[in-house]
Amino acid sequence: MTADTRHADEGEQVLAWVVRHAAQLGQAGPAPLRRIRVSTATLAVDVEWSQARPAGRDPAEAGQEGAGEAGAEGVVAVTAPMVGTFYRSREPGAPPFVQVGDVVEPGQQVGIIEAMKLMNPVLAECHGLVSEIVAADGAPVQYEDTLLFLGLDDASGGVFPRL
Amino acid sequence: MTADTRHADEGEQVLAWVVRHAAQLGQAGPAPLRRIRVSTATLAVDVEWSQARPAGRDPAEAGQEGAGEAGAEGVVAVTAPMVGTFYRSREPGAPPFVQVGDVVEPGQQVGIIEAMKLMNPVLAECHGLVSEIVAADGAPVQYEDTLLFLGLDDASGGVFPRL
Amino acid sequence: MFTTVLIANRGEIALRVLRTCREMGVRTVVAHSTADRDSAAVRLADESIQIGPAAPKHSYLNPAAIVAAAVQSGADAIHPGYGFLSESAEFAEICEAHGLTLIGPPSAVIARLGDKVSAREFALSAKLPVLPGGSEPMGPVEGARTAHAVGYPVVIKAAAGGGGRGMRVVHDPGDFARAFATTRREALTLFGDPRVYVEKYLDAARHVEVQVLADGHGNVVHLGARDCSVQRRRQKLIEETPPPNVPAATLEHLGELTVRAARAAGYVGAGTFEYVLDEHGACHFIEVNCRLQVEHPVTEMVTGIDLVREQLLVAAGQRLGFRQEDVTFSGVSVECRVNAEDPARGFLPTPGVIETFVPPGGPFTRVDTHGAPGLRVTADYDPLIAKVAVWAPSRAQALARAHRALEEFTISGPGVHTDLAFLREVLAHPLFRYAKHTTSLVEQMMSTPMT
Amino acid sequence: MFTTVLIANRGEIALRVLRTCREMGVRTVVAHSTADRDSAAVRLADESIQIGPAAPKHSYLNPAAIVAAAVQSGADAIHPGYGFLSESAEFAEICEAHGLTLIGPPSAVIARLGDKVSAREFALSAKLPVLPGGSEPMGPVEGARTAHAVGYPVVIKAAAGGGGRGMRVVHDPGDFARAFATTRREALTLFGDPRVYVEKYLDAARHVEVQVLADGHGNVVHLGARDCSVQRRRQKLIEETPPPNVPAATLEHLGELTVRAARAAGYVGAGTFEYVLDEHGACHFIEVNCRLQVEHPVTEMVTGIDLVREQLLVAAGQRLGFRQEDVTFSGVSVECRVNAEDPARGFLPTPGVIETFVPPGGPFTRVDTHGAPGLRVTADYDPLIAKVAVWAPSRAQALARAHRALEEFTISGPGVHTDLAFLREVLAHPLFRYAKHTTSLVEQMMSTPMT
Repeated sequence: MTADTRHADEGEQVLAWVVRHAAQLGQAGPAPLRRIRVSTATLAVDVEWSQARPAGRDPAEAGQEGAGEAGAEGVVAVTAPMVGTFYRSREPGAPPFVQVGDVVEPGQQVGIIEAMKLMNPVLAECHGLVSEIVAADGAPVQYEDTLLFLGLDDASGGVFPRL
Repeated sequence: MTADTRHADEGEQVLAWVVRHAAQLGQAGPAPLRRIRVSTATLAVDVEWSQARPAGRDPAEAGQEGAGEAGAEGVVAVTAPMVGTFYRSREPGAPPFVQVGDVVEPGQQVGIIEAMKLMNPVLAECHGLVSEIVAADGAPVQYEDTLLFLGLDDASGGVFPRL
Repeated sequence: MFTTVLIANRGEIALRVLRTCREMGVRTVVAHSTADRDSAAVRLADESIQIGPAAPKHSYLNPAAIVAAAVQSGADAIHPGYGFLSESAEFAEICEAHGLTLIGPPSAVIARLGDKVSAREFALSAKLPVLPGGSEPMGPVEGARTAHAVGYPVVIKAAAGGGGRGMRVVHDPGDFARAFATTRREALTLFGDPRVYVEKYLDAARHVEVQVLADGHGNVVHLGARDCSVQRRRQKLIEETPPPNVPAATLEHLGELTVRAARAAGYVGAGTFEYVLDEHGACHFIEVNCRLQVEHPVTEMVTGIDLVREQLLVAAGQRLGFRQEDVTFSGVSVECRVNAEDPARGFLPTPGVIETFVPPGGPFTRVDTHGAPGLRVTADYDPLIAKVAVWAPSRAQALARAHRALEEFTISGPGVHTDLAFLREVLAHPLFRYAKHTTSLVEQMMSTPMT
Repeated sequence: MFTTVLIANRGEIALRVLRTCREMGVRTVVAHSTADRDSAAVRLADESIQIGPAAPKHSYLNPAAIVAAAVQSGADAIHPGYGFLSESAEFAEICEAHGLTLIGPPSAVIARLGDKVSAREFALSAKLPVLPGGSEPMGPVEGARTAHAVGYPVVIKAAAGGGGRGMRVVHDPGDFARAFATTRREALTLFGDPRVYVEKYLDAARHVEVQVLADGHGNVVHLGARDCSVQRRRQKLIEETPPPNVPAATLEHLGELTVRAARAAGYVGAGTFEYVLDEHGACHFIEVNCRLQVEHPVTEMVTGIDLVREQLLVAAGQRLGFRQEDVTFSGVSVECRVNAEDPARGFLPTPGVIETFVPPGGPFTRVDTHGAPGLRVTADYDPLIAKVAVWAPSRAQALARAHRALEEFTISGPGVHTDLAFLREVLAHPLFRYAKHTTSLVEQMMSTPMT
């Protein structure tokens, strides 16, 4: 019973927080707020905006199994091939595999996902320009979460800078 | 257990019957067979044809609460104002209240429904010509079952015979 | 055993009764109004008969329609469920006259115990403890005299009342005359019977009731007690068995008293004797319900006895298959009534159409419901959509299970409100959790918002 | 108690485990494949983590994905459900190495009892009766010699097999060599382990199993026996407790034997010892299931014990809250497995999309299901859609109740077939009804159509 009472208090606090921040959250995202989902105990908050740009957790987006499909705007998401921790570089302090603005070739390593101490390389599946890096270094990612976006060569009319 | 075994045998027989007669039943109705529903013990068989002319048990038809609404073809159904036994005449041997071809006036008695020994008159709600008598004399009817059809004066261009 | 039972009810209880009939190999005919023609009970019945329009007066409350349906379908018995005609002595008489077995006590027993005034007289004669007051139907002067004698607060009750309707509590002698007149008028409107009587009113009481089963051969057993103290507008919201925080000796005593009284009344069938328990632990008889109760599942869950099955067996003339000492009670069961109503607007019933309906499941969780996507909730009928009953070895586990089950329950649709969130608040309320609550818990909660 | 439990499974069992966790105030994280992202378990979980694609090999059977999900979500324990990694000693070791509690017996116990060959050796050492045969993994010559010694028919079983897969019955010595080779090849393909052994095969046997619960402090109790003789393709269809038409003394003896053996094995958690009962009433050990069983609800219904709760308590290091003499058994419980499969085509699993899904309800009827309108049934997973478990005071009533519940159940949609009608046929079959059936009942039914 003590546990439940604790839950109730925590619930109250979280609810109060949601009420206070809902408006701010609404403006923070790329589109109107769609859902706020809160769960108590050690706490998980899940905020969703409607029609947000594909960000890995959107069911409609994640529905396309397998990474590397072209988005509407000529960009393609590189998604996590497994659940684990995403690293942008080979080891702490080392330079990242890729940066925004880099051009990558099919098969080029763009990151690492560590699961159970095993370092699994994340490879680009097509030629493209790194337009955005979504997952932070050291962030936990789920299967098919978006890690980064590549701008596609043909879609952008071949204007990639050749660095 | 004996009861159930009996059920099973009866079930078998009924199923065999359905299989044997389904084709015939299909042709017997005004439209393709839609559903056959059988229940055992003292046995109830319910055969339904799709899109059959309104015949009282059709849910879409019965959905129109209150009797006397005009059908698509300028006919109106006189439906049972209560559950009970339908009688076409005041007493056994007496002439029926109405026959096919009769013209009735609003408020004219067209039958009786008996429930718990009480004789409840069934009245026509509008002027019309009795085009079909659906419920048999002495038949059990449910609330809103169609008893008979009236052809409407205006719909048929006033060609009713004035008997 | 009966060949065919006509179920003269709707909603979850029609389904409940139908299920046991099928398990017993009894053919079922569901009598239904036009509003209920697509209900689950109609879909599952062996036969269904449309008996009238949505308005209960012309369908579920219409004895002629129900008897006609029974005759038409060859039913040899009628199960009235609860509410509607289930406690009408007149309907019971009509059934008897038509050679139909009404599943419930004989009409004479209903006539005597169903009327609150004569039930009170019976209780006095059967030596059941009653609250001080006057059991004679009385006029305003005699009423005020009784109120003064027993001391305020008092309650003015319609003799024909029930289900929390037709009663009014008076705290101040100055309000008595008007309240008396209003209750009489209301009684006449609601029940066609202006008789009222006056009784002492208990502010801080628990509502406890005893379930009995009696056969036609003089055998009577009780199936334990239920606590139904969580009420809104005098209608039950949460029921549980055994009553928590009540001494075992008190409950045992109540059980024995009730069995003796039921035997004295010549009771046959399933019935419930209702009592209030004051803060000193003293019991006072209130009324008898001559029918199956909404909350019967909790009794089923702790005893393993199917009450509808027993009703049918006893109505068919069989002897009870067990004695008092054969009835064993195991664990705790709690039922929550999920209603289409808005707690924020005084539990106002809210009509609407249910679009999403996902009832809970899982171990020791029973949901009695006629709910489904597409169900239209109308003002014609009781707002009850579902009963969620759970069982567990202990009360703490049972409350946790009930809370979990309510959390799982998804009901939504245009216009639809439910008391689901409020029920969870009650389950989490310290007074309820520690079983220190009384029948005024809901009022207390509505006046002091929880933090 | 654990703060957070990761549920590394899907379907009805993920939901089942989640419900008890919530009731215990334990946070739930559901690990799911892309195919299950819209499942009820995901919807009800406190948190969910997508661990891989639909193919189990890369999701529910992938230890790295599950451990990563547990670490990522701060889970301190993992519930593996049944199937998938629930009986992998290797996975149990990995969890131990990562400081995660795998809810189940220790890896060493799984390693010893999960392998059929070493389990058979253990059984011999624990003085459990085993069928004549050779428990050593053997070559074709030695196998044929063993078969000849024990007498035909014999069964060739994969050491790593389970769930009815990787076994082949041989009636004629002339078929032995080929069957032996085929089973070895199959064992290598299915389990990556070609070891097989040979055992006497019983044609007319009953499958009876004993549920045990053991804590880490040496306390072991059994929760009675289940009969799982109704099988198709050696997979269970209907389970019940207590086993009907088996002498109480035999069951009591089995219970004692099993408790002694579980204690000897150092068993911790919930587990099941499976036996066959020959026509003379003699018991022979077959295997141990080191996990929760699909059919655990029937045991819960007659004992009132929540097995998942006990699993969590014991895994958290607590002592069992009851002794053998505190466990009481009441009535009869029967479970029917509703599968998306076509009995007319050899119980072929049938993928499809469920459009209409109306599960049964009512008294003493429990439905464990992840089914819902819109559910896509694919070939990736087990075809189990729902388990319908009922309870009643007697077997006859329980069978009637199960029959009624199955009749109520509506499942339909493009491509969807179920075994609902076949299950009802089994319930009505005289051999089953009078409990004269053996594990060959379904075969008998398929070869002789009922009239």
